[in-house]
Amino acid sequence: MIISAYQTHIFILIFIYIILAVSLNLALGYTGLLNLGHVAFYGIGAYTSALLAIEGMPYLAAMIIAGLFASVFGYLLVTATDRLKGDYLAMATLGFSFVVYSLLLNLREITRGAMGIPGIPKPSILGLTVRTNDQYLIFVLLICAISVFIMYRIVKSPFGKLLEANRDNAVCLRVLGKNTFGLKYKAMMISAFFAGISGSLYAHYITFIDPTSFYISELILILTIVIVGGLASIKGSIVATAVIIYVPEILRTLDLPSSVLGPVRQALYAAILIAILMLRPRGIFGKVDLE
Amino acid sequence: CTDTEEVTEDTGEDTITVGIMGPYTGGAAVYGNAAKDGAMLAFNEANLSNVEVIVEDTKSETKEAATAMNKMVSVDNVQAVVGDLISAATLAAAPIAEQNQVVMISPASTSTDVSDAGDYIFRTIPGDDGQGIFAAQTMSDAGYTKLALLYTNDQYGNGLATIITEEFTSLGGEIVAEETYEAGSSDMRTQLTKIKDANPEVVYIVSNTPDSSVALLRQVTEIGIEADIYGSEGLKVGSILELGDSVEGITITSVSPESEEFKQKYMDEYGEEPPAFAAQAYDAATAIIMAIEDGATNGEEIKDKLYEMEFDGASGHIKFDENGDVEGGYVLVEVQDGAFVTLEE
Amino acid sequence: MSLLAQSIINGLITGSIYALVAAGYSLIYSTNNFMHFAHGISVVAAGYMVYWLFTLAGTPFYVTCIITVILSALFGLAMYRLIYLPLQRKGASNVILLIASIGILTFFQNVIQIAFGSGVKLIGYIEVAKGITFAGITMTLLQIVILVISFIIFIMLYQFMQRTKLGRNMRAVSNNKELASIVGINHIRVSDFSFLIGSGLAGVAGILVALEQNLSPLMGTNLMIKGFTGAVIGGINYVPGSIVGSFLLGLAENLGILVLPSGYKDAIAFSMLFLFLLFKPNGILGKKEGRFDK
Amino acid sequence: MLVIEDLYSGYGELKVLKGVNISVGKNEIVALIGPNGAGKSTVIKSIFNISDVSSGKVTFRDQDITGLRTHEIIKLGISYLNQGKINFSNLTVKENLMIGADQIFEPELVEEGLERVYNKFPDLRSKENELAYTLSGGQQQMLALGRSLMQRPVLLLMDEPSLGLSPKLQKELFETIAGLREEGISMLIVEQNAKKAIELADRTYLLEDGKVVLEGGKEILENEAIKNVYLGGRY
Amino acid sequence: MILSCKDIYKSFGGIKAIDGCSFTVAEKKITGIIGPNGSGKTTMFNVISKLIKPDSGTIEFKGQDVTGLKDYELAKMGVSRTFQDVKLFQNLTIREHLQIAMSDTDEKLLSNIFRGKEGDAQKIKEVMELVGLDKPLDTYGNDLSYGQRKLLDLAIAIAKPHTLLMLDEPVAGVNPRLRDSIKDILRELNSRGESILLIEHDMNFVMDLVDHIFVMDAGKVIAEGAPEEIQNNPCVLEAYLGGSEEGTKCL
Ligand SMILES: Nc1ncnc2c1ncn2[C@@H]1O[C@H](COP(=O)(O)OP(=O)(O)OP(=O)(O)O)[C@@H](O)[C@H]1O
Ligand SMILES: Nc1ncnc2c1ncn2[C@@H]1O[C@H](COP(=O)(O)OP(=O)(O)OP(=O)(O)O)[C@@H](O)[C@H]1O
Ligand SMILES: [Mg+2]
Ligand SMILES: [Mg+2]
Repeated sequence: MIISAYQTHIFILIFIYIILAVSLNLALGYTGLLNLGHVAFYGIGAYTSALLAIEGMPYLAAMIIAGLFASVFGYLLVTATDRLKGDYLAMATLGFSFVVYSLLLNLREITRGAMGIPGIPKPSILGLTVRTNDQYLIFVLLICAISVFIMYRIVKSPFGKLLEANRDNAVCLRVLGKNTFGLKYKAMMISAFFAGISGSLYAHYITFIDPTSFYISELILILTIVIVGGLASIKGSIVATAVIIYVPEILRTLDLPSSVLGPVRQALYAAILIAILMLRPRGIFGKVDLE
Repeated sequence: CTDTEEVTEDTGEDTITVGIMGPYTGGAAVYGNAAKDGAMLAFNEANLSNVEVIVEDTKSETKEAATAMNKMVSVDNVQAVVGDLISAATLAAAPIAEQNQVVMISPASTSTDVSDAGDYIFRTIPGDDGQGIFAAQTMSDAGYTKLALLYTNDQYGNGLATIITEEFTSLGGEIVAEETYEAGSSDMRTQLTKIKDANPEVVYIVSNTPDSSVALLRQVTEIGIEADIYGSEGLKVGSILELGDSVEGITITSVSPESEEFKQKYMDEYGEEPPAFAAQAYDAATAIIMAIEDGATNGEEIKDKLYEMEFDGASGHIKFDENGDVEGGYVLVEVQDGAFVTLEE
Repeated sequence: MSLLAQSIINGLITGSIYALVAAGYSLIYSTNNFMHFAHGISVVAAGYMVYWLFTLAGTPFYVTCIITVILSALFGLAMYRLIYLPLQRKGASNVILLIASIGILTFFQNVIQIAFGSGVKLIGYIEVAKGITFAGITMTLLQIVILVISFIIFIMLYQFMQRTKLGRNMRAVSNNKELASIVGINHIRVSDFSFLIGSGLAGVAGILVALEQNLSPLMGTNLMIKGFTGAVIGGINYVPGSIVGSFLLGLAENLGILVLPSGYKDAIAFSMLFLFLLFKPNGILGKKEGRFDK
Repeated sequence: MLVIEDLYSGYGELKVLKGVNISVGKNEIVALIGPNGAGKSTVIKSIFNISDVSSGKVTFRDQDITGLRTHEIIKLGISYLNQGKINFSNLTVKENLMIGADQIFEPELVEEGLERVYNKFPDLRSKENELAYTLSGGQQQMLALGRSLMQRPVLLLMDEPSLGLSPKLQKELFETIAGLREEGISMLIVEQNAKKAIELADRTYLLEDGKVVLEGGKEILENEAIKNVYLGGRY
Repeated sequence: MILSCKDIYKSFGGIKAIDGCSFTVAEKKITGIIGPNGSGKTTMFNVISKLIKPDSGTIEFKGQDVTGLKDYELAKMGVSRTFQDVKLFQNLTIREHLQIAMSDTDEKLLSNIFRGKEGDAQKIKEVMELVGLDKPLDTYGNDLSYGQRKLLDLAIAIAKPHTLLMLDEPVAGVNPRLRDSIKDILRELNSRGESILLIEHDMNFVMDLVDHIFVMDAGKVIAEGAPEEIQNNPCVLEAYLGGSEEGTKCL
């Protein structure tokens, strides 16, 4: 083993979050949908996959269904919020996150509510069970690579340009004969699909989920990643994921009296975040601005 | 990240690393810090030359708990861990500990799921069922028949509420109202209004975030609920005493109290009464220390020793059953003259 | 019956707390157009200021209040001048400022925890006692004071935004910063004022919240989210609307759980937000914005 | 009144103005014409420090204003009618106008100014309390012009004031401009309608590719270069 | 008739922006709309292109009732338009603008994933030359001067496949020399069989170019006819050109 299990763990998280961040960037940076409901897709994916796998469904099928189920919600969300943009859309989608959180918490018969779901099985594919962290790392790396590649192709394709055009000026795009609603829901469904996939990867990696894993702090984390990385930059999201997941880990090595350990780390982390923004005010690789 | 607080120097030979993990930021930070202080007290006292202690913050989050456990297991090579507190965090970290044969002793996770979390997973606090049954019986014995429940909508609250409901109704009582609130929120007026409206004889409150506890008890007074107030051990935090007269007479069901000896030691060290879970953490640490003193050098050996040992700890008699759970005694604690007073049975 | 009446009162009390937070927040938003999430920490910092000055240092209460409001205002100004303005000068867009503000919030939350500990703090200026009961409705004197104060702030903000030059210029800056300077408005000065006044209001909110509830380092986030939701429901681009929206939110939450299990309290709040945005995106009182000028 | 000396300016990497010298005398109307993208707007933006000025000097009434902040320059008595987003779309028409009068502290003068604008553009009066974004393109232009007039400037810089106005209003606008000069206001006007501009102005600068290529009075109307290349057939 | 609008009404709150307008655009002809500021011309454009829903009235395009269609559906049928307040994609380059305008397959996600940037370089160059926009193709929409924006807007409207071209003040802010060449372009397009509907305040431009003119005032069509007729119509002179002194009563 070249890297320690801890490093492996961090890398696994990084790869899971790369999928999550890139997929959010697809909606937010490329399509201009200031979607704060992404964390809900992530949660929906995690729960769907966990519950199905516990019922005995093969892992890959559970994962795909988790993605699809999340993207159904993506479709619904776009349908409901079609008329909103900018901060208003942000608020509505934030509301959606909270509502999904509430449902996860209160639909106890299905989700076990606050008790969470323990003992989620590790993935097993074609009879091979992904058991150790090293194996899991390879597995998420694979899924991550495929997912990012697909999303990369999408944004680089003419279709991706349409998404960017929609971000910049939807009215103009419509009079050019493009169905912007269609674009938005396609983008959101793809985005939600991959969020669902990463939720599934998370659930089966940690093997325990509860609603708090899919709430504000997660939302802030992925939003920060996308924005620090730069809107409409996949490279940015990848780099920022690594930076933002890793920085707190470096801060662990600080030699601090245990009484202030947690808060000092967090405060430092926040300070570093602000410093990065001061240095790169459009994010690390960002070029575009949202209105 | 080595915590150097008065811990013995690393002698270099066969050092055994022990971890402490818990929430030092986030909503449950108060309890996290108390547990850490309690555990450190034990390690400092034992002053073992071959034990090194490290501390990791899990921010009241499950993902952080998994990360902290991974880090301690593979970087620091810990053999045993005191923590986590929140059941969800414990459950997220447990599979990692189990897989790496690292002992984990939670001083505070009461979820029934923890029993099944694995061979290496122990706790020095009895599960929810214990406290729930005790609370229901106590209230029933005291002659109450109409109970209102107010609990935080999380693992702890739900777990406890379910058991109390079952037990209290089976004892012939009636649940006249059941209300929840979001952990950390500070506005429960309408829940309390509904409870007041249901006219219970007694209200049982489950709370594990101090800010909510304080807000809640204040509003109980303001709204003018006449029923007697009982509550879970989470209410046993110093801050609620500042509410003065209005918390007088509140009864808290608590795991058997810390020994006077521990209380004194804790007061000497930290200048305040031990908050909830400090004694349990002290005992968790003590159990690990005893195993090591007994010659255990790795997780597996510590685990084996734990299943065999039996001692009178700060929080009561400790003997782990086959699930790694302890039998706990419970007592009633009442607020009298601005202090927590343990009632004699 | 009294259950309903009491719940309405509870809703108003809750709403008035949200309103206190929302008022300053929406004032800042309506000038600067970005979500200043760190407003929550201004409120919390003000609360701790009261705790420090009054409870720990024994400063007379009224002096404490005055100092707190002034320092809050300056705290807000400092955030603008030291963080937001430099970012804006470098061309950071509003989403970047949003993230920066979350950073500020996190930073100060932890600074407060380091300074004061993670435990709950009480001010203890007013003794906790059963409220005044009138016609089956119970509420404390302080709650009445808070209600009245939010009402006064509502009137004052309305007058301020609609009738004063500064209020109008704030709206102008929010609408188009570049154009504002082209017509001779010093948009930095205007933003200064919006942060001063808005954060001063956060100071007022902090004092009252500290008295009515209690202090913990993390309380800012929750307050902020609810205050913000109230602001959106009322019309975020219309400052007095945010106060009305906050009351409505408080009412909806408290009345909603009369019917639904109380676990759905937050869900009710956010569903309401969701519905409002769908059917009345500019809020109850908010004016329709120039959507076509994109 | 206004002297621009050897101005180099642009946007980031892009250099637009390459050594521009322009002056506006007291009580003078100066026109600035040139093809699209020549840098006309950039000249005005440079005065206000909205573009990136790399070198050169701008003086106003013998005061060096290079590098002053935009609103400070405006307060010296200059009014600027820009191109593009010209109004506060979410403020009412009246509020937009009143913003022009921000620095005028005598209520009578403000009232009088308002009346004057409303008389000139009756459309604005009828839409006094409408939000500005509801105005038609031409009405927007009127509103921006009106706001400039409300400012009671000593120097008026206008970037294509006639844009989108109906022929009737265009004609009136040029009359107004002539009238303003009588009130002692100096003006720098960017115009596409080169013929009208030259006729109206005391002096005209022709800007091409960031340089002044021609300068002169009304006689340049006869200049063959302008006639053929710039004015186009009919003008 | 390629386009015909019947009895269109549209009011915003109390303002009757369009107050019973009917008119037709003949196939393969250039039709102009003129009228004073605020007379409802742009609103009419918005109604036709479906950005605004009329309160009542019907619209037919190519003999088909299109009243119920969505904006993009109508655009797909072959209506192309520009905006008075130019609308561009600020973060996209000129090339990308034109690629989007020209492509009709880019909305298909799956068939697109493995395709790179497309777009006929030759055609893009042509359009750029046609409108006289002299800027590198990788300039962002944000970095154009006002006139250049107008030209780009015109370019994408022309590049988009269409049969009816609707132009809202296409030469406002455009340099006179280019106005003449744009006039030629429009004639050229027209001779290739395109129908054009345009709003313009520049009388020289309009009168020279169009076959038929509608004059709007206060939301109504107050006159229509050939350019020569209109130029001598006292109503038009009064309402629009400000020429007639006698104040003839119109309609
Ligand atoms: N969204 C809107 N809300 C309210 N009123 C509007 C709106 N859009 C246009 N109007 C009004 O409708 C009338 C017609 O406007 P329109 O933009 O169609 O005029 P126009 O003929 O294009 O004028 P111009 O030549 O100045 O561009 C105007 O009085 C305008 O103020
Ligand atoms: N914000 C900007 N960023 C980058 N380049 C710009 C910007 N604004 C203008 N330019 C470029 O600078 C040059 C000059 O622009 P300017 O706006 O001064 O032209 P103009 O003479 O006013 O033209 P028009 O008659 O079209 O308004 C143009 O080539 C344009 O592409
Ligand atoms: Mg220009
Ligand atoms: Mg128009």
